[in-house]
Amino acid sequence: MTAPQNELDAFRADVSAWLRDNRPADPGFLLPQTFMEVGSDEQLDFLREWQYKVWSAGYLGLAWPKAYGGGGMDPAFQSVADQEMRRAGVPICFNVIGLGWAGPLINDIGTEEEKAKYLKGILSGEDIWCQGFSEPDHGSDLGNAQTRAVREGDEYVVNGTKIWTTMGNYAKYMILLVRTDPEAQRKYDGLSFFLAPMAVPGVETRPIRKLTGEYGFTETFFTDARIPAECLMGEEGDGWKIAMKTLQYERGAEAGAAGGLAFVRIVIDDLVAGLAGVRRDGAPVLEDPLLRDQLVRLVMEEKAIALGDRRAAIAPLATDYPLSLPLSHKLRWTEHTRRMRQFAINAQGADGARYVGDDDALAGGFWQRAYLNSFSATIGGGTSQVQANIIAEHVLGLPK
Amino acid sequence: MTAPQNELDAFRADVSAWLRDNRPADPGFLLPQTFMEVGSDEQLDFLREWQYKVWSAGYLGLAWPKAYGGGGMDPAFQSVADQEMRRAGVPICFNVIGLGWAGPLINDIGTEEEKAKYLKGILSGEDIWCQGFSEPDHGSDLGNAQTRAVREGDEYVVNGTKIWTTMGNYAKYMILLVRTDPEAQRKYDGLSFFLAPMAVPGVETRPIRKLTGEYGFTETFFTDARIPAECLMGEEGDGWKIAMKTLQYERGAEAGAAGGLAFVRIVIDDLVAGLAGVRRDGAPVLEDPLLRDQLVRLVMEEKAIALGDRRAAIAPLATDYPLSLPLSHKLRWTEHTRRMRQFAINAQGADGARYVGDDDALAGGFWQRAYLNSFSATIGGGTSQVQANIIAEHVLGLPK
Amino acid sequence: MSLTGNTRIAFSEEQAMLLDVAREFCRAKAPREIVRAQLETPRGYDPDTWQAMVELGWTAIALPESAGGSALGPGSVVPVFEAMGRAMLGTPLLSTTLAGQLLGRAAPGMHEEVLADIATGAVATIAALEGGDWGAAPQCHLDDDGRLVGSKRLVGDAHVAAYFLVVLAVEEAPALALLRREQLDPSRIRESELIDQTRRAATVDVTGVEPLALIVGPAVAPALRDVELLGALYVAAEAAGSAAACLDTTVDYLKTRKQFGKLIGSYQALKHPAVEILCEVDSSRSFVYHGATLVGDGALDRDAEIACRMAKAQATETLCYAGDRAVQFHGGMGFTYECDAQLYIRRAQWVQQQYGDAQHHRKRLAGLLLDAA
Amino acid sequence: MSLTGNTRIAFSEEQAMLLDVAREFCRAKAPREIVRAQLETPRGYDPDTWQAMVELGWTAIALPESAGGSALGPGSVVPVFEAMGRAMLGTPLLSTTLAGQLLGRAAPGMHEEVLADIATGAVATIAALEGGDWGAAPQCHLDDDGRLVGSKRLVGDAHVAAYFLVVLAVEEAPALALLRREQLDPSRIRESELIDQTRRAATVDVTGVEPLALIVGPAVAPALRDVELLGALYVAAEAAGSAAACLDTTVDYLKTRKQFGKLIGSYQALKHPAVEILCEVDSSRSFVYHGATLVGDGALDRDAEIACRMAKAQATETLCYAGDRAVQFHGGMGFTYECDAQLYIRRAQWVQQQYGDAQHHRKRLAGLLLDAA
Repeated sequence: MTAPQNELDAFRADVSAWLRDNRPADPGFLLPQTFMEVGSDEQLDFLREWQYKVWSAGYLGLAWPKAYGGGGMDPAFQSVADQEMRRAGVPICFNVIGLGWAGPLINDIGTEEEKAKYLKGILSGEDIWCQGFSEPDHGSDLGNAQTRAVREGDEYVVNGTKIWTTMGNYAKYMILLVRTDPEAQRKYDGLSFFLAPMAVPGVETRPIRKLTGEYGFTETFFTDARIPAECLMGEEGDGWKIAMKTLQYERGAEAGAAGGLAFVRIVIDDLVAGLAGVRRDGAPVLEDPLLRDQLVRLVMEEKAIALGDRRAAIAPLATDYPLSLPLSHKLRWTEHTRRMRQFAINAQGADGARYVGDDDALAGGFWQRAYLNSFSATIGGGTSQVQANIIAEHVLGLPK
Repeated sequence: MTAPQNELDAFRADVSAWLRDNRPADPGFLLPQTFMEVGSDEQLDFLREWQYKVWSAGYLGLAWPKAYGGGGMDPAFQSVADQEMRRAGVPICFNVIGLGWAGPLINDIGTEEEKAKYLKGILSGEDIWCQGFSEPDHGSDLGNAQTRAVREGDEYVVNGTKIWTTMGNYAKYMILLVRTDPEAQRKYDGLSFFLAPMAVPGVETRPIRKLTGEYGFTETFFTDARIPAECLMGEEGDGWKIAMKTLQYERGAEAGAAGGLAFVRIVIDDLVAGLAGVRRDGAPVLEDPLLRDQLVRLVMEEKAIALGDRRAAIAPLATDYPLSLPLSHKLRWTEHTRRMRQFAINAQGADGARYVGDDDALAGGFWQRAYLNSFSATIGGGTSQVQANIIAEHVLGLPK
Repeated sequence: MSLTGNTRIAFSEEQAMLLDVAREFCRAKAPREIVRAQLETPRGYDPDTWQAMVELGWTAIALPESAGGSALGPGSVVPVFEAMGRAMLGTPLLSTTLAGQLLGRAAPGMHEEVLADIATGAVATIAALEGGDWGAAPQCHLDDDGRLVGSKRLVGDAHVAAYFLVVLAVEEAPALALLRREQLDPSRIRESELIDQTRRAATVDVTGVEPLALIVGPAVAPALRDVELLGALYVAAEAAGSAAACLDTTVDYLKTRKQFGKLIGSYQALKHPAVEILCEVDSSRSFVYHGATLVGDGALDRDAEIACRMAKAQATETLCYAGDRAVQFHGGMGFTYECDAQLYIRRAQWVQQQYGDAQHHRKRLAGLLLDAA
Repeated sequence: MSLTGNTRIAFSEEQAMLLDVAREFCRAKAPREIVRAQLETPRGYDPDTWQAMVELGWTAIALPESAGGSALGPGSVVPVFEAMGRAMLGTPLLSTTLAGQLLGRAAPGMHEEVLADIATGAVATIAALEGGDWGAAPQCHLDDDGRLVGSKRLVGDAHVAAYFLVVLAVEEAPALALLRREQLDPSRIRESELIDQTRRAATVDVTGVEPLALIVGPAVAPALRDVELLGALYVAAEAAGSAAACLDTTVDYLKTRKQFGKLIGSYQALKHPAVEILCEVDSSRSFVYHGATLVGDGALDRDAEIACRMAKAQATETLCYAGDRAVQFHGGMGFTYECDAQLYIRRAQWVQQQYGDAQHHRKRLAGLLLDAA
């Protein structure tokens, strides 16, 4: 870190004070916990306004170039801003595909034109970005993408279907992975990568209703959609390489992301606080010995993951199976999350049967919705079962 | 059932009275809970004497012909005797391979000579029988047995190794599955079945020490061992058929078994009774809410299996997956048993660390030994993992 | 007496026939698309379906003959609930059956006109809860003028109920107030939003209402206890059916969906949990029909109480697990509203709570099993 | 303050070196056949190995310099215990280290000749338990002549201990009696038979023995509590090591054993539990070194207490699960005494009990975490 500590401290105080004064009022409806849960116009409007406010205050895109709406500062400042936003528990900066995927990519390998065209709109929230990688029949097997793009003059004609397009119905641009050469020897070499406009004839989105009853994703259909050839990123056939690069950008400012909260971290403290008023057999549920035992187990799961992140950084304590801690983090966190949220419903007693929209539901039905939403993480990005295979094979060296 | 109920009732009263008067005194050492746990001479002597006594009293082999030491009675009488023995909690009738496997087989398809030679010794306990099916490299894949038998004149010369031979070091006879024709088209057709003597040059046993520290099985080595050809059962090549027949005899008297207790049934009641004196945090452990919750779960597991056995007999309640209840019984019971015994150790507090041979151990270390022994059932006869595959494929119809 | 204790299961030809008829009815009248069409309607069920059920005599199965019922005993409704659970069919049968049981047990021989009304399709419901705690005593009471004071929560099918049985305390003993719908201004019934969209419930404010009849006396407390046990049993029966359907849905998917070139049902990571669910569903059905065998018109004995509680504890956890795995094993598809997995996982949350969760029942089972000796 | 709270882990170069040396020592001096050779001997460990450990200074790591110790703090012994657990090496290091801690904390600055003796290899042990209950108060006391009355159970390494610290009650407060071996007639030490054959413990009858020294006062109770926490931490460290070794043994087998023509490690029914064990071992190590970071020579604070209890709760259950699965996954081989799986599953039962089981610690953690707010 090159930023002087005293400057960072002062900056932290500024952010903290600003957040205190500018925290948005409760909108009266449940806010998305992740960018995959923006399901209504009122949610979108609210979040867009909030992101604009954060950016305007100078707390988003701090490490991006000034010329394109960024702050031109050391990434450490963005990290401080992010920490303070998490601590303050403010809403997310919703334009995550732009802030964390497309933006860093454009900053990294984009042309001057691309930077000028796209970056500022990502930060301000004006230009919503979505992602077109997954396809209905191939799950997360990206290398097998079948959506076709055929060059005709200055355009590519695209046909095919993408699925799990976050905010596909709101997005202006999509990072799009398509097959330009179906004859390529290696299937990976036949893929290309586009910064594609969504407002083009032949691009249609159909909202996918989630098991929560809400929206947040679309299926996106391309029917002879014509995309300007200048939207191609890199060369034809670079698609796989660029997609992998995109997936490797981390949320953290150091890796090039613009920052901002990408998701609301729900921790066991929130649950314990929420249960304070719940009763079982006439006594506070937090005095119930079985529930207490369960809560301690959940605290331990959460703490073990946090401790593992610390231990992974201490070389002599990360021997034996050095890849274990980093490779198992996702599996552990997402499965813990699912278990914890299921428990949270049960602990509420009869009120656990209430749902979002019920005035008497604990925390507005937050936990019930959170449980149902938790499967996006145990399924998306490789199911827990696939994660376990990866760990077994890559960490323990067990046969395929 | 053809036996009149009043005769059965009178018989039950007789058995019950006899058991009350003849229950053996506590020998001062732990008795085997199954026939696979006869690990010491003192255990063997004790059990042999007990079986002889039960047989002499007329409560073993009741349905076998009188001419061969049996009672010549309806099998229902043996069932009554078995029920009363179980109820009285007396020791097992240890010669189980004889009583339940070899004996029924000989009764069923044996010659007059074979019946005259073998059956009475099985009942009296004089002739101990063992089983030579499994081999070290093939687990329970019996069809793949590699132990070779080659006919030379009036003898077969046997070479190979059998494993998990119960009481191999005490047995006089073995039911032995060998390969007589390695060239057979179907591997199953190359197998033959012998009633083989153990006291033959070239047959050696090596006791296998179990994880409990005790004995009960041997590995059995055949090195140019010469077995009289008259010991062949049926024809050469009938081995697989006869072995499968043998495996299908049930413990029950109706299926031809001689009866007697084959194993001590350990149930949750034994555990609850045992825990009555155990304390945790200064109070009876049976008052601990978490332990109570666990105990209820265990009672429910046990009861669900018993109820399932009942329900399986009610056709309209065994639809949908009709094979489910019978095929899952073994998996459920053995896994429940393992969990229950592990729990039993934990519930003892610090004394759970004591073992057999410690005067202060709860029930003489019974539960600790029982837990370790429980794996014979979750591994033997098809591991729990293989059982789950079988159920998935044969009941649910899931692909292999 | 062993802890496993009574393991009786009996199933009469009448019950077998009811099970057959109910399954066939659900297949014909309540295929999944019909059930789904009602999820977001205010009523939550199709009145014609309800009428057909009434005509089949399902609302009368356990009612006394004197009230026009079939007097087959409360266990005979169990096959119907299991079939309905399998079809994920809502309807007010649960509320109505339990209200009928409560009225008949708390005030035997009385209010037969109400029971007769119920037998012919009038919806009735019990207003028991005042908060989220199934173990709490009622605070609802009468003021000096004999008018109710209190508000009842999660009252099932309040939106269509003709009769309400309000649980209250009179001189520290439980009592019941019988109300007719007409006595409640619509503004007093505030619909709840349930996670299980096949169900409806509401908060009902009864303050100031004068009961049509007040039922007090020593029969009320045991009647309430028995009906809570029957509620647990019936919910368990539905849950057992739902869990079986959930398993079928999941197994079908595992047999048809390919990933990485193989049918996903060939992966042990999916097939072994499916076996686990199968075994748990088996246990649920066994407990449920054991309970159906032991409950009768008289006061429920210790064995029946154990059976009902075990059924609920088992079926609750089974459906929660089955629903959770159904979503997970359907992958991206499981994350959609369109996939039936959402129906099961949502119902699981409702089932878990209704008439006490698994821990609630295990706590009481511990007392019954461990403290008796 | 969040419930997750303090998540510090620090690991000094000194500790890293100790871990390296200890692992290497165990590899060289305590390969599995050496450990196995001691399982059924009366002593249970090789005196030369013990002597070598003493010479490496392991008995002195946490003792004060004034007593010839290295004064590296109680956390610095953790890497040694983890390495020993990995090797399944018994020895009286655990008893001796804890007795040294107890004496030093309960009577600071006193009995330094005893500590000096311990530093140079004299075995010491704490006689705490009187029954199976880690939550019980001591009943052992002094008679009017100042002689002990009582019998202590499961006293670790009593068979070779030179010093005994007997926990007793004096005027309802906990106190310690220091005894030398010479004061105990051999007939008073009755060996127990432990399921973990790398361990030794005995029942010690102290009735009629006059203590060499009696330690009373306000320092005793907190010292006892701290040492129980350190005991939990050290046992957890050993368990974490044993569980890691158990995982290695199992994974090796899964990579080499074939069934039905495939390496069994390719079956998800085995590989996924192996991953689960890996994750649990990771958690165990993380808690253990977090605990090692937070414990010091002073009184253990709330964070340290939480860390020690979590370490024990986690490592206990991890080793129980790992040992159980090791036996199962080794199939028939796992059922033999010859297979190392038996070492792990047997140790798991001992570990589970020693210094309180997982539930014992979670109960106390609930108080620390949930009642503080």
